[in-house]
Amino acid sequence: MPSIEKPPIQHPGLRRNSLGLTIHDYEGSMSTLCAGCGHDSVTAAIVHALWEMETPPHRIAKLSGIGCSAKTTAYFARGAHGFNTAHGRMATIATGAAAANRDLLYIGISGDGDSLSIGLGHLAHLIRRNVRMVYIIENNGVYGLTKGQFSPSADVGSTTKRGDPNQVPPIDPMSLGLSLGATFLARGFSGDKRQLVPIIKAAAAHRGLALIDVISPCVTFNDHEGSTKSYLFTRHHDTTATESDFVPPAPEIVASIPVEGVVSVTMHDGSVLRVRSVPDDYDPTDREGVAEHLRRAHAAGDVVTGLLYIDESSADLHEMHDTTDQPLRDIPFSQLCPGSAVLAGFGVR
Amino acid sequence: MPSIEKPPIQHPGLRRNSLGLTIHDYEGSMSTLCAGCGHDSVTAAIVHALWEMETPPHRIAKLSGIGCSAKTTAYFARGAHGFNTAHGRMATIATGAAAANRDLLYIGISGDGDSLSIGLGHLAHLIRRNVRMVYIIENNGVYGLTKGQFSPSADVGSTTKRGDPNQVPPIDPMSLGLSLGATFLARGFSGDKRQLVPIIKAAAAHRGLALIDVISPCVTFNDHEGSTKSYLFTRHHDTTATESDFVPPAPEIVASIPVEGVVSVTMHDGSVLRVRSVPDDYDPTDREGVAEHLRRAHAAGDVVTGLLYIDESSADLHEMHDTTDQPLRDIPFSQLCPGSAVLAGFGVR
Amino acid sequence: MVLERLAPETAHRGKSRVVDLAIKLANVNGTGSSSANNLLMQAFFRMGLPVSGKNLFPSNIQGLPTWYEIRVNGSGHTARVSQFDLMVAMNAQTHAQDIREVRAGGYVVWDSTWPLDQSAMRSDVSYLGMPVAQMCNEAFRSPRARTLMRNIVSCGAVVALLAIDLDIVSNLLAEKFAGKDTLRESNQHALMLGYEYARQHFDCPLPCHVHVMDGNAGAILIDGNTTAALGFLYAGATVAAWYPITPSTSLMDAFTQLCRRYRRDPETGRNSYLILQAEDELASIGIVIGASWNGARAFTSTSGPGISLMNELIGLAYYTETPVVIVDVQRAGPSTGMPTRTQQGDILTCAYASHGDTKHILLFPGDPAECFDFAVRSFDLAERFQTPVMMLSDVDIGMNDWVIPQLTWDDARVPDRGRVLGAKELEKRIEAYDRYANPDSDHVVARTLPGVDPKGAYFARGSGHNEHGGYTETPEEYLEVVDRLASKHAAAAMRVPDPQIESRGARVALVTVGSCGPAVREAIELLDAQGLPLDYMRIRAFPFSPAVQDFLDDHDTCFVVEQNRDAQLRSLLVLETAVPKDRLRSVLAYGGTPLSAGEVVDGVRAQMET
Amino acid sequence: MVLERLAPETAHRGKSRVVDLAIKLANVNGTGSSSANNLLMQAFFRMGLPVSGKNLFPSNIQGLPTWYEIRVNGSGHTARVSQFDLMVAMNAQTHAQDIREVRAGGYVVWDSTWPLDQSAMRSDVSYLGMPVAQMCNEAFRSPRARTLMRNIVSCGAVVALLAIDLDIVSNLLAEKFAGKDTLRESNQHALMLGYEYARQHFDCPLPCHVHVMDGNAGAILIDGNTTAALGFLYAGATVAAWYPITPSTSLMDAFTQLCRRYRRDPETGRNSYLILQAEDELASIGIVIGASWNGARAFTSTSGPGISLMNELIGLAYYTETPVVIVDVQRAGPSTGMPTRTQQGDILTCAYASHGDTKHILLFPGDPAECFDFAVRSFDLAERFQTPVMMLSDVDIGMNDWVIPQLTWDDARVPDRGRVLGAKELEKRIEAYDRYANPDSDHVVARTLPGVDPKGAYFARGSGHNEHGGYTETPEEYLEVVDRLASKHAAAAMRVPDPQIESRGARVALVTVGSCGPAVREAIELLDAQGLPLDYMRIRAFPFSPAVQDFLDDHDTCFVVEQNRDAQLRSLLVLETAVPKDRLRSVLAYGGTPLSAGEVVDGVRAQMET
Ligand SMILES: Cc1ncc(C[n+]2csc(CCOP(=O)(O)OP(=O)(O)O)c2C)c(N)n1
Ligand SMILES: Cc1ncc(C[n+]2csc(CCOP(=O)(O)OP(=O)(O)O)c2C)c(N)n1
Ligand code: SF4
Ligand code: SF4
Ligand SMILES: [Mg+2]
Ligand SMILES: [Mg+2]
Repeated sequence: MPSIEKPPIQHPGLRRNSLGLTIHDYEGSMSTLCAGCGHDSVTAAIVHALWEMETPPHRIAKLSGIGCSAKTTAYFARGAHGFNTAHGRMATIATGAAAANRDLLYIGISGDGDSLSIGLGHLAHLIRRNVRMVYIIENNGVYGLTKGQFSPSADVGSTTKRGDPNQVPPIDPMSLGLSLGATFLARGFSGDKRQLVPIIKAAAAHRGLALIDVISPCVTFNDHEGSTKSYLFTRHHDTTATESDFVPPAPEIVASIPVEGVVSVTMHDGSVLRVRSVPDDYDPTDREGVAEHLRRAHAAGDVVTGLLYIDESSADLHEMHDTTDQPLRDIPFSQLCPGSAVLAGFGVR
Repeated sequence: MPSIEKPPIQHPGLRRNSLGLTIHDYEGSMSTLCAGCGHDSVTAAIVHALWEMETPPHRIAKLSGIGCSAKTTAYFARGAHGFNTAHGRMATIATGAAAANRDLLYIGISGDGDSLSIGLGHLAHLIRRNVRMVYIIENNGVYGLTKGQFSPSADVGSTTKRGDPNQVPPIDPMSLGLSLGATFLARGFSGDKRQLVPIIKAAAAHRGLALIDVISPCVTFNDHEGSTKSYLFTRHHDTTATESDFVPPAPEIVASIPVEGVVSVTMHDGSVLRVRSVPDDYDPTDREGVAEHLRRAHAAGDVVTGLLYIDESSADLHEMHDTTDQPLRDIPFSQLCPGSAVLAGFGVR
Repeated sequence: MVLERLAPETAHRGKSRVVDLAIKLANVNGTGSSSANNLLMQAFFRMGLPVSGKNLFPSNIQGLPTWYEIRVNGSGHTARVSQFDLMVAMNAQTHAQDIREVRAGGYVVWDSTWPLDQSAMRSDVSYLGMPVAQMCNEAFRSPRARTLMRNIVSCGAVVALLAIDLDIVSNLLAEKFAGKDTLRESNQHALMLGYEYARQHFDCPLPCHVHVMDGNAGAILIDGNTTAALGFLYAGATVAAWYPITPSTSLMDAFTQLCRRYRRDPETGRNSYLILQAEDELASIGIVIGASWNGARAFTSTSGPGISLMNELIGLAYYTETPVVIVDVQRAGPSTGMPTRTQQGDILTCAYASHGDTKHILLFPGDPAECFDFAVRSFDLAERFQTPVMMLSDVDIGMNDWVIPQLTWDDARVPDRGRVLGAKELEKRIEAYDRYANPDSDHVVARTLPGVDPKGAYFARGSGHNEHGGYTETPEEYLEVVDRLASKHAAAAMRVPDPQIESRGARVALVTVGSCGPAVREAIELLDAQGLPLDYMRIRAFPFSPAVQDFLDDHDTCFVVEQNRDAQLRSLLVLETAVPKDRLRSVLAYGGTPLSAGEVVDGVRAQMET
Repeated sequence: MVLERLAPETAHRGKSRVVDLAIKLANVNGTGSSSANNLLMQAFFRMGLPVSGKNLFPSNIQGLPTWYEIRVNGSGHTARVSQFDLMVAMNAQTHAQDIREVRAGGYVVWDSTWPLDQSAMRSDVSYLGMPVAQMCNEAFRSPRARTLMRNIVSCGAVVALLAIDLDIVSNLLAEKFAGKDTLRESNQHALMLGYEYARQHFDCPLPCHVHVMDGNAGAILIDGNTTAALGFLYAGATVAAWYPITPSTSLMDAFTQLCRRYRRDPETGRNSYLILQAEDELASIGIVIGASWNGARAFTSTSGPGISLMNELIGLAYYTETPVVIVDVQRAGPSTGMPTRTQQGDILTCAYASHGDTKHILLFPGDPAECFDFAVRSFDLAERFQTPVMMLSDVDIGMNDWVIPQLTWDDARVPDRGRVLGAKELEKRIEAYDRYANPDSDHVVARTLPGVDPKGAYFARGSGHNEHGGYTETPEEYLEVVDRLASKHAAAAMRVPDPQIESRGARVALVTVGSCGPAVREAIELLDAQGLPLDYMRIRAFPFSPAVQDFLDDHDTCFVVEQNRDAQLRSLLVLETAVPKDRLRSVLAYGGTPLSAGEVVDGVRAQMET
């Protein structure tokens, strides 16, 4: 079938947010991913969350590595700067970007190969530095762009299309994050936008690195029977740890989740995150408890989704380094250069 | 003080092992590390263990990256091949070496910078592949060779000599290993050779990757008050999880630890490891339990030592790949080359 | 055999008695077009026609434009051309561009299910509309078949239009779907649908048609990544490490398939190989270094970005004198660049890879046959010289199908494992073993392997070392080793493959490398016809063998034809031979498509005229 | 001022009225010798004597031999020499080697607490034994002081032997230990112990002594890593990322100290900088790219292995046109090599870093003054040309103390931030913003920063892109961008620092780079005295400014003097200028020690004679 360009005309009746922007204003260029690719659903959730959050598109910076997932950055927020960097290095470039300007919303999109294979070291150190950004792993258990090799998130026993089973134990970004001191951990499923949107909004408000692992099936290379990252498998094994609702720092507060059994976390920017735990005893602010829950669930073959862990109290990169409120890149030269008098004082004379 | 070369004369009265070798035969060249450096004590423990294990020196291969710790490989087993590779890459080179010849004893020595900073990704994937080798991290919380910068194992609040505190959460190789499916995890202290020697022996017999984290103080840059990797701190906070004794696969079995409350693990090569748990409930074969114990101890500021976790049942690199018993590098060319007849069958014609 | 024309772009193809035909198939990727493309390629091949296929595919999995260009040429010229006799324009999105590439008087087959955009129309080409989608919708039930079969239907039309042997095509289908009768039948049905439609509606065959020839005796059709994998299999490689990257992935895929077939003990089912998908390219090269140090033949394959990442460890292998073999299937840079497009853009990077003073051995195969040959020889060279050897292929050689002579193997061949002291030599040794002392005339010192004998032990290190292998910061000791490394590299010039030279005693020559060969040789014929006789040299290795220097000395001017912006091969020749700079001029074409003779002719003439 | 001698090695120093003195102090590292070495350096400097200190230290923390060489030369020649007037031989392990390096007629001070190995003795030097260890054991109680003070005791003896101004030395101690009276007193005591011992037991001063001069007016003593850090401070760098590596660590240490002092808001205590110790060099360069893309001035400093690891991302910065500044303090390669030894061995690697077609701007400072200047200019160049700029210093410049003119700063100076469209320009813009279209005469296109205005948004990518910034695999679109990148690099030739040229109209010249400058200029004096007049050019940047080409054109032969095996600067000149190859010859010295005039003289003469 000949491919067709998406018509640029906007639907006239679309709702506008307080900036006067419709949801289309948060879209990007037309996706070139395979029809049905989970990544496109993640894009849709991001677009939705950004529109609801009413973020001015140009105050967003989008970053990614290389992979099918990395292409996602082109498909939302066309009014934002984007940087499609190199395979596995997005975390480092995002760190530098965040260092230069602490005031933008950074959204990093990565793949399981990009983040857990070639980029694992950088992801680990990004977590430790608690760089304030939303970091989404579009996790499909394979290398999509290079045509279906196992990635490090492939489960033991999951098979390739040809039926070869994976033997190497997987890396779970959530457990990894917990062991490295991550301050926001969530898992979603590309097929469940209702759950994903509030998670993304909470992540954007988080004071530090918000890591979201989204199971995002690769229909072309890893959606067969035998794969544990397929739509079917994920639907059957998805157990929700928490349901979250996100309340922006606005005069009126509308909560869509009933108040009993709810943990409320006030975010850095004053917004309120309400998390309802689905298993009775689940507390997303108890690192030990979360770790245990994840381990037991993994052993049982469950894929736990929801906002899994949150810590709004730890310092982020800028707080650790005690940098000025003014973004570094905006400080005028006159305040940076000590001037001739000071210079005359250097060297042994 | 002028430095002096160590006299090459061997003490005549030294005991010989069944190969007729004395402990000096397992030594290497003279150390060029600082007097009092923890790494030299680790060397001594390795020398001792190798001598007791009666490994022919030339059946050992020693590998390291770059750092003060990396130099250690030169200081033991002078009769073994050694490879001082590049900073952070030892895990990869060891993997290749182990692939080529499954029959040698591989001993990798690394530093906390080498393994947890630049080499973190490789270490993680080495663990996943369960490459059969002994991997020792000489962990001093700093970069020794480059003069005292914090390494990723530095604890929050630990200070530099000048008093600046570290703010970034540390990486604990033991928790990391657990989350990545490691099959042998132990922690020692360079100041406690009695504990370290049997651990090294068990590691050498292990069927897969044996990761040993040795707290090994850097007397020059990180042994001050305020450092949590100093001799003093480690002595005060060391809590032993297990005591181990290692019994080689020999006709007579001599166990130096009383038999009550002991877990015995039969190693790959038939030898027996006996582990006595010091906290009553500690079971080094229960992954979940170990993870919990480590977390709680870390939160309490304790440094847990001993053989922490062992799993003798998982496949190692060669088993996963189902390679021949004969080392790959020894297979004659005639068995590798399919010959002219087969070649004629390729290509469309 | 000289063609009756001036330049390929201006000649009116198809009129000559010698078959010279170029067709292009425009599609959307992920819709199954490649099997139809292959069908045509193989049919031409079986008809005994010299043929080549150039696959221009996007760096994406599904939904973007993709093209396949087939050239059939009775004189054996298989380089790309840029004007086509027949365009099978199945992607409406690229119609305008596709129609521009048809030669005047040429033909366009299009899917008349939908109307054709009039603005793209040209008056000097003929339009052959066929309602492909509609035909498939009528003939097939499943949506999948309706999409996939379109390619076969249009293939059927091409068979009729070009007078391709229908039996051959049907046989090919039968072979491909052996044992899968329903599939075979539906494909055959689709083929005939297109075939019959064309016969009924168009003037078949077109003037530019083909006929059976005898050009492919003893030849096969194969791509260079597959032959390279075969070469490594035959060289006895037992360890391979890689990280997926286009366009080298198919090399390791092929090696994996071959090992599964030929390296699994039929009795025990155990493997005499270990292929590791590494976590990144730094790990791939590390694994190869470790395995080689330990005595296995080990290699990795990658492309540009991977080479950049391997830089540090390539220096380690160089300085510790560890043999390693690296294949770089070059793609268009810089950075991520165009991963599915071809260039020879990593020549300088590879020649001097890593910081500090380093020089490496490079092999430049020119076609899939040489990919096989050089893959085998790369290990002999790496082990003889105990140093990295990099084989630089490219997208065009690695991933496109070429007609080459059937591969052969001499069963008496034994690998050159270089100077290695075994247990016997070590046991009876009295003097101490010094890793870097007592070089042979190639400046190579015997190495030892771990685990063999206590007397062989040494300590390999990337830090400054003396001839005993001991750590040193003493200038003289350091110099002794690095100077020998330079001599060793120079000595390799006598052992690497000689250039391919075709000389008629001209004063001016074209010098080239890799996949540029066919286009350059065709250009020489064309320029000869224009009264400009030229000699030919294709460089096949670095360091440059004496034959390279001799050839340069023998010519007043050499045009160095290569596919990169910065004249990298010319740079290497300038630096590493004695030729005066002004005798080397550049013809560069680096847009990412395989080279055409026209680009070479134009490049040379532009410079001859100034 | 011409010295009365033929070559530095053969002259009898100390006899001339012009001071020319070389002393060497041999010690064990980690025993506190560096403060005594500095004391002597600074005393010479304060006496108004041109002086240089070369620290030859091991890649290790404690217990290995370490040397410090001081040259004092009234004519201002501060290059290293290889023969010494006075050897302070405090390390018994290296006595034999140290005594070999004393010139005939020279002196050896040694610690007579232990006997001297007779086999090392030479009859043509004088031995001045002083029981240093014994004196310290008697004078001091703590073991630490007993070790540390030995250096000060021997320093005291040197003061007496060379007639160094005792008051100056005492004042230096007083300044150093201001507020720490006990320390000052014990040091002063140790100094006087050695001083008095020498006066009583030796013929003080020796014939080769010094006297006050007026050579250092307006000058300071400082190392290049410190001045580079100052340069980055003054350039307004706010983000820095690094991974520790010798010999670049002290640069970032200095920058950190400076920022703590000058970039902390005195009221809020908040910082206007962010320095990140990265997890590795791949991360360092990534952080710098991210920060620069986002509008901050950001840099990293590293050495050879780090450059290798940065290769991939350097290509990303080049192709996305992101300004980045990288300092490479070069050390002896290949691989880990000799981390504390000097070379200019990364020139080629840096010029063409990364796979594919890439070319970078390089700056080659020749002393700490230029480290400051070029650090500032590196940002102006990087931002004007939106590309990586690499400053290639080396161990000798970076870590040794040099006498340079006091640093100055023009308070009117404003940084050149290059073409950046701000909010105002973007708001009133009607046409769409195209990231890579509409270049200026330098072939640079205006960039925009994230967060400024929706109209400025674009998508940066390392994959093939057209002038709009859109993804492309179309040859013409791809070529447009990469060809402009080549033109942009060429245009930078007009903006980079010109070479330093000293011409007397000779036909033959010495061309050099970096820290080789002083030795080459001294060699020119020496060769001139031998009747061989030579011109001088020190290259300070790549691409080469027109002045480089002019100079090469004006000379029949240029000897390119550099410290690497493979003649890397010469190679770059061959490739990137029009000079015929045979007019460039090489003088190479690459054992890792700072260059001496003798090596240059010998190298030139060896080639003149053949
Ligand atoms: C240095 C380098 N090595 C290899 C590649 C090839 N490559 C591109 S994408 C990719 C893997 C992508 O997998 P993942 O991150 O899981 O993303 P997905 O395509 O599955 O969304 C690889 C290996 C590259 N671009 N760069
Ligand atoms: C690529 C590279 N970057 C940096 C260095 C410099 N370097 C040498 S050792 C080292 C850190 C060593 O720390 P660690 O591994 O903890 O070992 P330790 O010295 O503390 O035993 C560094 C950064 C290097 N050799 N190579
Ligand atoms: S290959 Fe897989 S991951 Fe890539 S676009 Fe297609 S479905 Fe998505
Ligand atoms: S610096 Fe520290 S780690 Fe290095 S040798 Fe000295 S004490 Fe050991
Ligand atoms: Mg993936
Ligand atoms: Mg350390």
